[in-house]
Amino acid sequence: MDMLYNILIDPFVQMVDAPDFLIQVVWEGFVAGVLYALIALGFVLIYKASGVFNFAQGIMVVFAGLSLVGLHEKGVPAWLALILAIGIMAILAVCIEKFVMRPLVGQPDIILLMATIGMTYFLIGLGEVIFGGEPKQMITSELGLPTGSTAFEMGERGLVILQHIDIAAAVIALLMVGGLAVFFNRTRIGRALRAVADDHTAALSVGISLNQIWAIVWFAAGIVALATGIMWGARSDVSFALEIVALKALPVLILGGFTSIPGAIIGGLIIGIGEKIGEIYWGSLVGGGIESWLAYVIALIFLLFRPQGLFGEKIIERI
Amino acid sequence: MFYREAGQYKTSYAADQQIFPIRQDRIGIAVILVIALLLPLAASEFMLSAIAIPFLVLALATIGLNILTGYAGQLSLGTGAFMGVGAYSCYKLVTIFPEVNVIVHILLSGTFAAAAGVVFGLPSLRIKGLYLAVTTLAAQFFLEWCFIRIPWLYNYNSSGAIEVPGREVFGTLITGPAASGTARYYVVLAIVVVMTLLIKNLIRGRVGRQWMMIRDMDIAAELMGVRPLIAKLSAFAVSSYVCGVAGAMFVFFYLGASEPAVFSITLSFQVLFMAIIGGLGSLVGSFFGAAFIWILPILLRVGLPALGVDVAAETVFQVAQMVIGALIIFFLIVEPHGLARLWAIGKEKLRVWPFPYA
Amino acid sequence: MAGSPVVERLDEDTFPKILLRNARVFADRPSMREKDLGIWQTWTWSQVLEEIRSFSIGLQDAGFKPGDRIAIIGANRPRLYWSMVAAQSLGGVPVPLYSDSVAEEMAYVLEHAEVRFACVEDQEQVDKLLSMSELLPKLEHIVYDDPRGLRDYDHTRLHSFEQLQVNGRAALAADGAREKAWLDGIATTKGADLAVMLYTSGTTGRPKGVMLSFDNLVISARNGNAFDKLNETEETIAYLPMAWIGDHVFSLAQAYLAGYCVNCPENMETVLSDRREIAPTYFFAPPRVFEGLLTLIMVRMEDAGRLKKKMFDSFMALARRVGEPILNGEKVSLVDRLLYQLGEFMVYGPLKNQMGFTRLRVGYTAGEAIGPEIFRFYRSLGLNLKQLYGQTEASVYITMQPDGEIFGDTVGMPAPDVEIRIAENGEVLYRSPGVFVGYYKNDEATRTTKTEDGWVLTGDAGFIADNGHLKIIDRAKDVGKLTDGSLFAPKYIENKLKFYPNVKEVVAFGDGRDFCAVFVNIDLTSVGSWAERNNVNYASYQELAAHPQVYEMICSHVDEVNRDLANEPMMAGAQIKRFLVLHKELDADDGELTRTQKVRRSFIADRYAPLIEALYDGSTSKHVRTEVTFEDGRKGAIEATVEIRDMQTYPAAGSGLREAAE
Amino acid sequence: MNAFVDPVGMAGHSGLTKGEVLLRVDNVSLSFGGVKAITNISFDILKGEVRAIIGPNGAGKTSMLNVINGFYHPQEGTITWRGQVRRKMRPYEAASHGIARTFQNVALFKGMTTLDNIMTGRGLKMNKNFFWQCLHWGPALNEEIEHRRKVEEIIDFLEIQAIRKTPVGRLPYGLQKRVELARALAMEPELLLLDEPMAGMNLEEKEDMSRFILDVNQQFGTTIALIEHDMGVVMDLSDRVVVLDYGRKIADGPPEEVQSNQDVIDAYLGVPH
Repeated sequence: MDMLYNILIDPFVQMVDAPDFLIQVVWEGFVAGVLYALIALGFVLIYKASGVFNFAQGIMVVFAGLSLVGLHEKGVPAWLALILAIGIMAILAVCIEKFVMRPLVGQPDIILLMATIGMTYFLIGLGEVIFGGEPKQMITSELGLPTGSTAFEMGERGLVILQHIDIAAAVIALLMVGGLAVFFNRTRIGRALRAVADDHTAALSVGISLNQIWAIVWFAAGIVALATGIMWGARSDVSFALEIVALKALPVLILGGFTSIPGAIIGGLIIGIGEKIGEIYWGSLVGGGIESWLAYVIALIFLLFRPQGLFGEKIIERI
Repeated sequence: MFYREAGQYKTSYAADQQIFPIRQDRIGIAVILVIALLLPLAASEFMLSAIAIPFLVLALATIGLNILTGYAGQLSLGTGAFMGVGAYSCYKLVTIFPEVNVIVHILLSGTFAAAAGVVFGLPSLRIKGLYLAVTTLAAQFFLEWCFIRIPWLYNYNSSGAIEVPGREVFGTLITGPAASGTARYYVVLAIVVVMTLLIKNLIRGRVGRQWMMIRDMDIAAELMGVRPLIAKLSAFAVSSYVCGVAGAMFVFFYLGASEPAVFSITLSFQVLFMAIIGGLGSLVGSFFGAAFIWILPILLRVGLPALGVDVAAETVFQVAQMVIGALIIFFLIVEPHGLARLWAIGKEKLRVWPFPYA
Repeated sequence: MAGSPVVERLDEDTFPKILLRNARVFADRPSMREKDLGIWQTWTWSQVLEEIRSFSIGLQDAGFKPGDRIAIIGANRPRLYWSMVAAQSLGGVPVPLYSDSVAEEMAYVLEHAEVRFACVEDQEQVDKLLSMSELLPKLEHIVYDDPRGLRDYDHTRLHSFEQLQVNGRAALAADGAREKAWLDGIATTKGADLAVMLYTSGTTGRPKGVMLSFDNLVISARNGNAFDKLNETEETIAYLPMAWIGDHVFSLAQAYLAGYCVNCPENMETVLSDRREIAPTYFFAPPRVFEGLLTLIMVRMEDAGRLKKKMFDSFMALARRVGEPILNGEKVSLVDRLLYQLGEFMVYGPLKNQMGFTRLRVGYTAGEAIGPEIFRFYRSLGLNLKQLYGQTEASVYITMQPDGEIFGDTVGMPAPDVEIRIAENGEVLYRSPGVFVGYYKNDEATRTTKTEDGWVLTGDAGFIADNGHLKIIDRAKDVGKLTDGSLFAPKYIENKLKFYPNVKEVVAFGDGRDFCAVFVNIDLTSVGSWAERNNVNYASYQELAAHPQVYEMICSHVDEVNRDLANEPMMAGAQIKRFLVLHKELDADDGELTRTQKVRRSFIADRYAPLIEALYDGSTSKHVRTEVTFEDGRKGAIEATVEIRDMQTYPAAGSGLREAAE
Repeated sequence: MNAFVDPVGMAGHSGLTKGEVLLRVDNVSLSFGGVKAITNISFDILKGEVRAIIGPNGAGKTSMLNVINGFYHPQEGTITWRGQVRRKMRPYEAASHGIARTFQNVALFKGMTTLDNIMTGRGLKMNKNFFWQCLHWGPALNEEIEHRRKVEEIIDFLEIQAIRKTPVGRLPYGLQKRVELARALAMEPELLLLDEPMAGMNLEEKEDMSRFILDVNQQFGTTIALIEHDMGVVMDLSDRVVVLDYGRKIADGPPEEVQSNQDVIDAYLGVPH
């Protein structure tokens, strides 16, 4: 009975007892969710345009952050380092398109997936060779990002502390999504991208080559990765451990669907908040650390009931 | 060129359906087996312990993954965790029943992995492709978490690691730190060869055909009387069993001691690479893939300094990782069906020699 | 014939008796294999005896009597071979027919041979026979091998082979005396009895039934075996028509005498791969098979990588240089021998493997002249390929090439027990124990072919060359003269041209005319592959045949032939002055070729009279319209404008010198 | 008694005799998210007959086959199989009850050879357990060989010996269709559903296929229901024809009768409703 009580009743009692703590947890989850969503956004961009399931998005985040920090360590001013990091992501995008995507065009999904895992290996090695393997401190203040925190009092019941960098992250994420929405809907290239997502031959009629489109998409994903890297790095460190965390984008995508930008955001938030609450209120029952798998299990359970995802339509199988 | 198939006619179905219907192939495989048997005579302890044994074990793990992904078409990213289940089960079995032959434990430990595989394979009935990969990731992270958070699994060892005790078979020490490389090598070789043979048999029979039916066209398979539940779960079970046995061997015959991090997603990816580079749906490819992914970095690590490239050990490791990454992409571009396909093409070329095609 | 010393050595003089011997001596050795249901089903000699015995008894109970004739129609199936010996053991005579002949052709032979029984392969043949039943009042029973589709047929006159065997086994089991009676019946068969009747397809007139006795076949087969030291360990593959004497002797007579194993391919599409699986040690094929194989090899090698092609070419050059000498046991330098060994590993061995000749001990080609280049090619690989010259009327063997005395342009020395003579008009005559009994119901033909004292006119013109070997130049009746008196041997000229892989068929004209001119048929496989490599587009045979570049190619071949002919004093007069490439492939369905793919010269001359006229009236092209039969039996017509080319001729070798001197 | 009457042992195993009702479809309706694919259709298939289902594109023919072998479950109506009403039968259950089919777009197992593809049809008849199979020895080997032999008989029957060991992906379309038929035959079905068996074939291939279909029907007594566009083929092959149009049945009867039916003619000529 104790067991059941601990699982079914006690966590909720705790939530009600300490609403400030609950809000703090939800906020933490929200911020983590924003970062998941940003990574997922990178996935979605590429998946939409080329059908490639980009496992390397995580390492791209790490690589982008490392480039920025690494360049600054070498004495480059922060603003220049930022521009150079963007440049590096552009070069990376072109290289990926030229040496990986183009030769593999038309291959089955699993092969493309494998190629991005190969890219992951390559970039990990490259990053370590250039910047070394140790975690690095993000140059938050040098980039003009806010530090410090604000505490909100919750009447008598306690207080909630919001880190400014987290708020900045949420704002930047919002701007990024808005920017992408404008990019997709208002620009010629953006429309071409959507055309590609629907039909590869249709894109040709827009007058943009597929190769260009892919390079642009990978570049866009690179910029998203850079932003993610900065934010995440500011919260913890810039390290290769991020690469594993980035896999969380997968359950996010399962929830949100592989091609939906709003889906990525909503999925990210559900996962982020869900796993934080789960960890804090239930994790201790089994020794903690359930954050490492809870997201996947949430996705798994979700899949069993809605195999087509949150926004997908029911598939009628045909023969 | 070497093939002289003329005159090799079959007068019975048994002869026609044997694993190596061509005489020259039978000779080739016999030669390879003899070399494998004689290897300890020529090889150093390092070669046996650091190359041959892990190569064979990982080849078996790759075969395990290949059953699931290559033959039954279900993508899995949780191989490492299933190997871990095997390793931890074996460790527990050995400590609980110390008097039982350790090889029995190793073979038994696979059944625990198989059970885990079936549980995490259940979603495969409703989920396909990349979605399924996510559920196997759930297995990976959940099981990895279990290895850390359930102290019973490592006998409440303060280091959180498992230490392999020394065990004898026929009076020879085959596990633990004091066991000789030769002894461990022969045990591993025997298990891997026998299991490969058994799996080959399974694959060329009804069960294997059912897996391939599901892989190639699941709807048609069902309309031909294949029960998806049974076909898919049996693939998960057999695959996980094999991976579990490989995992147990990985710890008992190679590492000697292990911590949860060994069975992380990195190992899953490594085995997946072996399967892909080797060629999905090919047993011989599993060996090629394991050799490629396991032995190449060692060669690079040994080879680069030997070539006079003076670099730090750490850098060599990183360069090796880059090279592997690049080679994976290169291989996917050149031959997405892996080394096994290259092998098949090469063999076909030799069979039709001197003609360019049949 | 009775004087031949071989006859006295005979113990078993009929195939049923030899069967009994083999079942005793070679009991557990394989007698026959058939690729059926995916594997080589094998029957040992003792099993074959059982199969034949039970069928034979079943046949007897179905009303088969001594002296009855049984038609055998179908592809090379073990049961059809067995049915022949089963009939012989009852004193009957098998009459194998070409299974691809149309119903009317078949009806003539069946009626002429007065067959009461027919043993056929499948529904197709049954239907054919039933469709003619009104024409064949004497045909009473039809036995079929494959029951497929025949289930609902009226089975009063129709029996399955299997059913007759079941009946036979039941009869044997019910009555112990049956087996003895059957064996007694076999004991009464004797060498002089009629063994088989083979209808020659004949380039002109109705087919003639060649009657061969057991003695004819048994002695010839025994001599053939002795000549090439064939024994029970040989493997052969039976794929040529059963109605053809060659197959009858190789797959039945010699196999029984030596006790070796005959392998039946799965079906006609798989002959190549089936031969490869079996790898026969003793193999027989008409030249076109060897030509086809060589073309296939060369076409495939054209697609090989440059390095491989170069290696192939250089090893083939080596083989041409030293291959034959090594095969003939002549002296060759050690370096060359070593290189040849390397070539054996790299090229010759694999090639033989591909063709299924790895185990070949003796191979024969006959029926027509084989191109010297083709012949040399196979021999240079180390294959003991030989030529023989034979006829149905001789139970095959007239001349054969002994080991070590192989010449490309002659057909060998007289076979054992065979005498040869050249008549004044150049026609070749022979006398041997294999000489046929006579043509069935055609004494006149028998008289004009076989003299009182046993000499047979071959109908071929030839001479004994300096080395003592026979050289055949043409059909005796086809050899003619140009108006200037020079000798015109059409076949001789045609063969020279046909030896080019690009040329499939040639028809030469010239008898009684001013000069020699030819029709050419290109080889679609070879020229088609050339066209593919050279980006020459074509939609049909017709279009390819008329292509200017193809004409150039044929032109150069004709030119080479002319130079060649100029070097032969007897033939130099008949060089090719004009030629054309025919707009359609000569086809047996249109009656232009015989069923054995031989050119029907007079028919073609008739059919294409306008073209022949154009050849001789100096015009450079001619529009023609030709009726054709399509594969599905529909008729149609094709039209084309055929181009005619003039060729240069060369002075004969001797006279050329003289002219130069003047 | 002819020992070869039933070489593959395929004669019906239902105990029904020729002419009895093997399958009956009663008032079946099927819709996908509001779109009606089949509306209130009834017909029957008699043991031993060749039954054709024809109709213009989108008439619901393939959906009808999918209903019969349990791939779709109709919202209304019943299906009676050998006198018993079937409820929500899964496709693999239909297969084990003796219903086999071929597909409009060839659905062979691309990674396997012709032989293995046909062997898959024997799966339901094989029952040796896992452990024997691992050993591939004793009972498992005998079973494998016994079924290989059956498969070889089918290969022989359909004259595809030359491609026995060719991976099916390399075969031309016409042969792939034949292999698919072979695979369905290997199941020794009581009812064989053929979804456009001659689509995309040339004249010669169509003739061959027609011959094989008739041979199967006659030799093995297999009941056949086929969808086909080529009216000539349908008239030659079938005993009775059902005509569908826009998911409704508009005619049912012998070919010659159906051919002259005004509704059918209108449907084929595209007369608006």
